[in-house]
Amino acid sequence: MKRFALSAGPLDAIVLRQRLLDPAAGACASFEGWVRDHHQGRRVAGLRYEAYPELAEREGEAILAEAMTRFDLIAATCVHRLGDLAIGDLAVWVGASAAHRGPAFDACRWIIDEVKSRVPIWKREHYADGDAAWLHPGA
Amino acid sequence: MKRFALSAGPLDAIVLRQRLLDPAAGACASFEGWVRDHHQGRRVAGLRYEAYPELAEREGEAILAEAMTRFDLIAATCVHRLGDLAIGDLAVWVGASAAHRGPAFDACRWIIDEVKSRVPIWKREHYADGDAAWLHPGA
Amino acid sequence: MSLTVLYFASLRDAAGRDSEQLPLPASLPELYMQLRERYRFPLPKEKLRVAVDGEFVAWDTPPRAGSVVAFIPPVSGG
Amino acid sequence: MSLTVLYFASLRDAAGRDSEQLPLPASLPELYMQLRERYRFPLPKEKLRVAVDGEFVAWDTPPRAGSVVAFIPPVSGG
Repeated sequence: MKRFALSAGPLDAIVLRQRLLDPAAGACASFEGWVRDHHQGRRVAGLRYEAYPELAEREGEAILAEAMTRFDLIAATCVHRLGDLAIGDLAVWVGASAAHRGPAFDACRWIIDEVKSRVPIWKREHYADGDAAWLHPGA
Repeated sequence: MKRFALSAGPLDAIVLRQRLLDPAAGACASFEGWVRDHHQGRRVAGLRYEAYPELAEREGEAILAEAMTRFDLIAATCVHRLGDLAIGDLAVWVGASAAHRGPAFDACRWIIDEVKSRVPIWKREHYADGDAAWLHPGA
Repeated sequence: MSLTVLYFASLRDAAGRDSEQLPLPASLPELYMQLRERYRFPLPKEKLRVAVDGEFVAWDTPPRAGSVVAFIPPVSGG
Repeated sequence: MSLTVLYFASLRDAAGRDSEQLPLPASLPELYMQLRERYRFPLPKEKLRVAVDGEFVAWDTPPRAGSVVAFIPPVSGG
């Protein structure tokens, strides 16, 4: 089964979590990225995520595969939303299960950090004042 | 509303997660402790959690209140199961939401570490070989 | 002049009861040492914390008549 | 002798299209510099990565006829 996926429709944290269950797992750390109503002082009304799907899936799978080797995990998964999202919507979900909590936390955080830095997905924020902009951090 | 609770019945991660939602929250880190099928090389068949409820609730609330001051959080909550649990059951759930992921992760991990070290809850493991034992780490 | 002692986890198993009324002791360490001898508790005092009326207290807190004392063995929640 | 270029995010907005066929360039940096001038892309090459046929590659990878080239501006998922 693929560990990383892009999703055109709403993410269901409960369904995603099921993938991590295992009798040998004692710990599960998860991260949810939610669409929040502000960014650098501006009111955000909503946003849109776009990806280069072929490359994003390849990079995402590479990150999850690397996580499985770097940390003592039982399972890990990540799904990222695409399309139009409203305030409060779930944008990205990461989960990692392990026998112990240390690797579960470490892997979960490492995965979201890597996804945010490497996977070709872009966010277009729509502001309350009617303006909109693609986010290209560091540009 | 109380931030820390003991629960005699099954925990519902979805219901717990709802408490953390907020339009200003961009990140939610959560931790689940699951009953796993082994401990220090022994096969575990199930376990029982008992607490000194009055003191456990007081300590738990103190931990969550301290987390709200130590980390830049929007909300945090923790619920711990009591009673008899089977392999795979959810034993403890911790969640923390924040504008950004750093404080959400840091707080989530800090809370579970504190709960495990300070809150008067005890685990009795039932082993596959019929033996059973209270766990008193460091004793 | 008595107080109530609560037992949890391995202390309860060893004592064979959840709680009992006992005469007011001279100190909390003395109370624990008496009970440890009576019930063969394996844990030395140094491994325990003590609570009075639902709050952790220092071991040198003077025992009060009518209070509820709990000896807290190392915890294992989570 | 041509290749396909894909545009994403702010590059797509500036180019006004998702993709186009272009003559095979001498190099990937040269291709980007031509397009940057044509479409007024604000991002210098140093801020971008480049992918060929769905895989990140080094900027000095020789362009191949029939391949699909994508210039990847800084990402903002999560």
